[in-house]
Amino acid sequence: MHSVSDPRPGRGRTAVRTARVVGLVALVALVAAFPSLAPDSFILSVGVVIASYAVLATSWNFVGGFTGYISLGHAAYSGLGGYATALLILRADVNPWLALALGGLIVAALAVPIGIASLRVRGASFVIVSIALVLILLLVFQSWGSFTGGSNGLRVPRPFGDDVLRPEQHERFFYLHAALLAVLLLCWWAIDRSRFGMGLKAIREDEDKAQSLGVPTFAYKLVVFVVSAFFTAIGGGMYALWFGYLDPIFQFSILVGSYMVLMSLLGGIRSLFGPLLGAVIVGYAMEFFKAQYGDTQAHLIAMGALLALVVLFMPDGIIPALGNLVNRFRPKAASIRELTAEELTVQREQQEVRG
Amino acid sequence: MTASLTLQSLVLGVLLGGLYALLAAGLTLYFGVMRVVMIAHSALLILAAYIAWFFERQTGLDPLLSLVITVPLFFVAGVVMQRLLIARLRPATLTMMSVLLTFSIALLIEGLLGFVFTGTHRRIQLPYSGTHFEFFGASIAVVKLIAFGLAAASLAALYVLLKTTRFGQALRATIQHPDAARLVGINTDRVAGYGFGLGLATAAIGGTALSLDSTIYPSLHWHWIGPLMAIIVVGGLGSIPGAAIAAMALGLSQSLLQIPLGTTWAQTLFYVALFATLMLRPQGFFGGRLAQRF
Amino acid sequence: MTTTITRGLETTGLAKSFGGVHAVDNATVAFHHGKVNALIGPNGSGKTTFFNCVTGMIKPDAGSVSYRGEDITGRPPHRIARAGIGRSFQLCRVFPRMTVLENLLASVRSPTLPGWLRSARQRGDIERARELLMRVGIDHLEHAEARDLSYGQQKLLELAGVLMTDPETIMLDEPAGGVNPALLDRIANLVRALNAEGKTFLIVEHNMDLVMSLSDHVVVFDRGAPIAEGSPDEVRADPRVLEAYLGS
Amino acid sequence: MKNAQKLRAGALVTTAALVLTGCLGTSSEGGGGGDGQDPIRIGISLPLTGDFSEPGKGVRRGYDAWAEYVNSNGGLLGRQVELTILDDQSNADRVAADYEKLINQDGVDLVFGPFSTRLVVPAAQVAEDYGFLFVEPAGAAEEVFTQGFENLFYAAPAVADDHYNHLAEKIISMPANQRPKTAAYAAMDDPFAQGTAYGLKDKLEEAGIRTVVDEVYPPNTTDFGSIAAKIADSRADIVVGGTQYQDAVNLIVALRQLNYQPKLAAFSTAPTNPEFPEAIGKQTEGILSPTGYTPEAAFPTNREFVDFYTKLNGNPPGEDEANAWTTGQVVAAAVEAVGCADPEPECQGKLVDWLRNNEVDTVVGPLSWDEAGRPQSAHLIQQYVDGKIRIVLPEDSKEADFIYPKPKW
Repeated sequence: MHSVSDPRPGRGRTAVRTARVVGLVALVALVAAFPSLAPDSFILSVGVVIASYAVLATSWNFVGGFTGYISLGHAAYSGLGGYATALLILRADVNPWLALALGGLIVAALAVPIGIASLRVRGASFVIVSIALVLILLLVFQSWGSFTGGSNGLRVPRPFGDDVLRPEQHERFFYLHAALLAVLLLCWWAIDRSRFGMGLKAIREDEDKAQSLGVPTFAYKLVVFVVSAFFTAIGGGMYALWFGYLDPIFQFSILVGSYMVLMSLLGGIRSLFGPLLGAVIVGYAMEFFKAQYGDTQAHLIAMGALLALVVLFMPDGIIPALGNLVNRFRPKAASIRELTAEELTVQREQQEVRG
Repeated sequence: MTASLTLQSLVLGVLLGGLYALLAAGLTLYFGVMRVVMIAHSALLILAAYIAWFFERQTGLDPLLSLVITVPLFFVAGVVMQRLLIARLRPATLTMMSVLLTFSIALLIEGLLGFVFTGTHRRIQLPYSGTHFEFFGASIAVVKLIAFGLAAASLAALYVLLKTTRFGQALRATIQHPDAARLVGINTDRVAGYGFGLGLATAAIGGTALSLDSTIYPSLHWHWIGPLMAIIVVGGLGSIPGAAIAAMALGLSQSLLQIPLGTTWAQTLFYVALFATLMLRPQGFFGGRLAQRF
Repeated sequence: MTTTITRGLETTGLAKSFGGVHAVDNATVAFHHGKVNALIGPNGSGKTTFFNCVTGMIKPDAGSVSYRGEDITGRPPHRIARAGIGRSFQLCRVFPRMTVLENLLASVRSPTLPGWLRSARQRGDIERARELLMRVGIDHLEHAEARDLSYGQQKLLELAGVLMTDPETIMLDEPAGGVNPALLDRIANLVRALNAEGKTFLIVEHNMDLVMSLSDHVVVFDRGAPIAEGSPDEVRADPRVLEAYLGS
Repeated sequence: MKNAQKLRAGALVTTAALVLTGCLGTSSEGGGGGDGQDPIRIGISLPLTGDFSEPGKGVRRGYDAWAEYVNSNGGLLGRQVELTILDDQSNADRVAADYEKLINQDGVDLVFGPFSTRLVVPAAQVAEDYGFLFVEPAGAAEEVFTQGFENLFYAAPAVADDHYNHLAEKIISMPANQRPKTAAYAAMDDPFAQGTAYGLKDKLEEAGIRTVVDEVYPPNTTDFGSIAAKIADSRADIVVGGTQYQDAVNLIVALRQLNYQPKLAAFSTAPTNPEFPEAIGKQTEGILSPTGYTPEAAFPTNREFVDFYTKLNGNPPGEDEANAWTTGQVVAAAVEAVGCADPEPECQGKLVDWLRNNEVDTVVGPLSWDEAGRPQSAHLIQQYVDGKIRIVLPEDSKEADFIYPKPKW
């Protein structure tokens, strides 16, 4: 009976592990080869944009995926990261890469009081603060023109010299984004398997319950929130270094934040590669639809409709949904519920015999 | 700052606060009955304003008459939205997922408005748009007064509805303690549906009032949702009187602060108030116990 | 009352009201440490609110809660949990999309920051979790997701999860609710065995048979405050108790 | 199960990436080669949707009309011109991606600029990086020209700060007893709109006209009650609005609601919009506005432009259309003079050099540029006189007399 009801039989585990390694190697190889596969530097620049989306969505998923707290305002942190990096370079003459790291740390420090205000109470306040933050930053960065460049925008100096031509810039930044993404995925994976991660997932599933089991929910949420803000800021700073121009209305945009949510949710917020998958799908779809249908307001409608469909019909995202689909065709995986119902009667009989 | 300018700002603040109060009442009502942060509230507000504008343009009649259409329409839409969409979500993740769902509705409305009417700024041209009268040295525009009157009358009607009718009682019971309300035989699902309908009706009225004296364009709703969310947090999530008081207080302060600080910085007042509230008194300054847990 | 008992969970003048309704009203109770305590009372008598005040889920308006002589009033729930008080929830709450084993591992805390990043699947923890699962009789479901379990199995899982934190005092909110008789027996036996190992129990329950057969000490609540307490027999004989149940 | 999920995710990402490179890559290729028979392909990105879509569409009409005009008159260097217009959705990220695409994938021979200062800078960066000549119809703010772009030229008479130059001269030259003493400024927080108002402010302040109100409001502002209250309270002699369109209408309505009556009122952009008189009604009388273009202008090519455009679209062109047409004229002049139109850096470099050193006759007058691409002329000043908008300044091109003080509104 023991072996019958265990849904994960021991055999095949090594096969899965091997397949996983092969898949990972293939993924890395593909990313490494992308710049040489890309037929022209426009495709390469699209690759950079998608890599940047993947970085931002994965950063978002530190708080979204682990705790289930949906932040619609993560554009605040990417925007702040971009501006912090640019301003450090322009106003303090800091080395670009050092500025990027410092920018991340500054944003992480700012995220502490914001996290305290928004995480002390549950859910709704968090969402409200996340949106409000983007709106207030937009106002501040527009108005405080003497420091931020205001609505004139801010041009970010290039980290590489003028002799590095634009296609070469794209290639370097593609690899930089990919490396950052690898670091993010590694961190996410490490937290996912840790005690900390287990506590966070408990919060996502049932916050009261987690707290009653001794999880210091507020501290856990705050830490992962700050980590998420830090990585988002680095992602934003990296993008700013590549793109070279910051304008508050595009940096502090609710739409950018909601793209991160849509990508993560679509791919699957509980999966390591979910946000990456979502970023590739949404990023590609945006290019595709733009190329196909061009000048309409349809991208907003499509985005709204897609988000609504995912929320209503596929809240777990593509990866788990595919997993379930595959499971359905596997002979081994009978429904656990049926098994347990059957067992319960067995148990009951046993108890009756005993009693 | 001269005395007359102060008085003028006070008058403008009160007129603006009235509209904020009505809209915030709607927003807090959704939260009360369903624990839903309805991001699409302001998008519906703009939709109603567009309907008023379109109505005026097509028929040439006064845009206020469009209320006859929009209020019932929005009420029904609210009930349908609650029944068909919000109620489908799993209770465990309701707060988060409803935010996303209503957010996507907001995007849909914005996108559709842009699609149909383009991004052009629109404004109703009323024969009386510049008309005003003097009030102790301050001047009050007729259109602003009409908007304020509409908001005040609707809020009063909402108050009477909640305080004196059976339905109002059921609604308040549902807001305060849904489990207990179910125990005493209230159909909380239906009440929540009607609560949503009422919320949307406030958006319809607010939108028409807005259209009288303001430019409208599809992405305008982002400009409204921030202040409104701040108001309902300051007022205490789920508390209608709290929302109304906070709306008045913040509307007035914003109007007064605009004199020394300018428009942009005065707008940040809402967000400063929001953060201060969450830091110092997360349950809000006028609200009940609801907010403690959310 | 005996004066030799160790001081366990006590409340003094505890009060909590919601919008004018006094859910808990000046409740002063001392539970017997090391025993099985039961908290009974008619519907709406404030038992669950009392429970939530004690475990920190709700901040009381007035009064204090102390545990083993230490004031724990108003502490957040996780610190109360760490003080040695574990609890279950009315209607049973588990982490639905985590496996049975993970449900238990989620209770493991590391006191130091580097420990946070240690793998959650430490051999020692897994072994202890398996022991507990075996003890409540659901060890064969280790890898199943909790939401796929039957209600009874979830109840057992919840109990195992509470035990994983190794509490001294265990508060159970309606352990018998919605459970079939066979499972009820199993839960009762578990409580007895754990009590024999030194665990204190505080049980909110409607099933009088279970209360009478299981508990050493019974506290009766009505309108937010205790109206009687004593051994099951004493309480059964108390006219005020009958009046509370019938009169309200 | 979890491992298997990760595996599947990896596989999916891989496939998706392959599809990505595949599909987007094959969409279109070629162009580029110039053997005299191929059309000259010109790439443009415009905000056809989103916040700047209205003027964006105007610019598009101008470009389309220009291309049709050129093609019906024998083309450029004997080759037809073909426009590839992409929609940047009023978004800076997109506008850069669009020019990246036009240059690399669509292989266009030339590029024209987009609309709005906010989009010009990121777009100019891309063109600069690939060595393309970048003539733009709408990036008048000073910031555009201080970025060190070497290939950029603005195809209009004057940068934003100089729009009110003629008005400033007129005011300063008034006799002391008539001259206004105080001024109120309200400007949208937008590099262009703000630039126009502040250009005038700097000049008037220098001449001793005191600034009593200086308000900047965010682009999304719809409630002008408080700003108007401040202006009305200051009783400033003149009011100047650095506006686009709707904000000017709102501000005027709000000022009228407060019964504020200035001696002079000037607003940028809005009064030249054909819808403006409808929105304001009879109260337009005396309102001033700078304009870079008027269909009535007597410049050599203008008559032809107005006739051709009106025949095509049924109504005379506005400023956006004219600026687009001007862009086309400027680039065409360079192409004809240098004799090449291909994406090679050599050709683009020659085009840039030619424009740097020559004057071009356009529908907005003869244009020449300084080393940063700033045009060296000034805007005309128009005023509503008897319900119609007419040129009142400078004196030598006026259609009607300058009215001062302004009648009540």
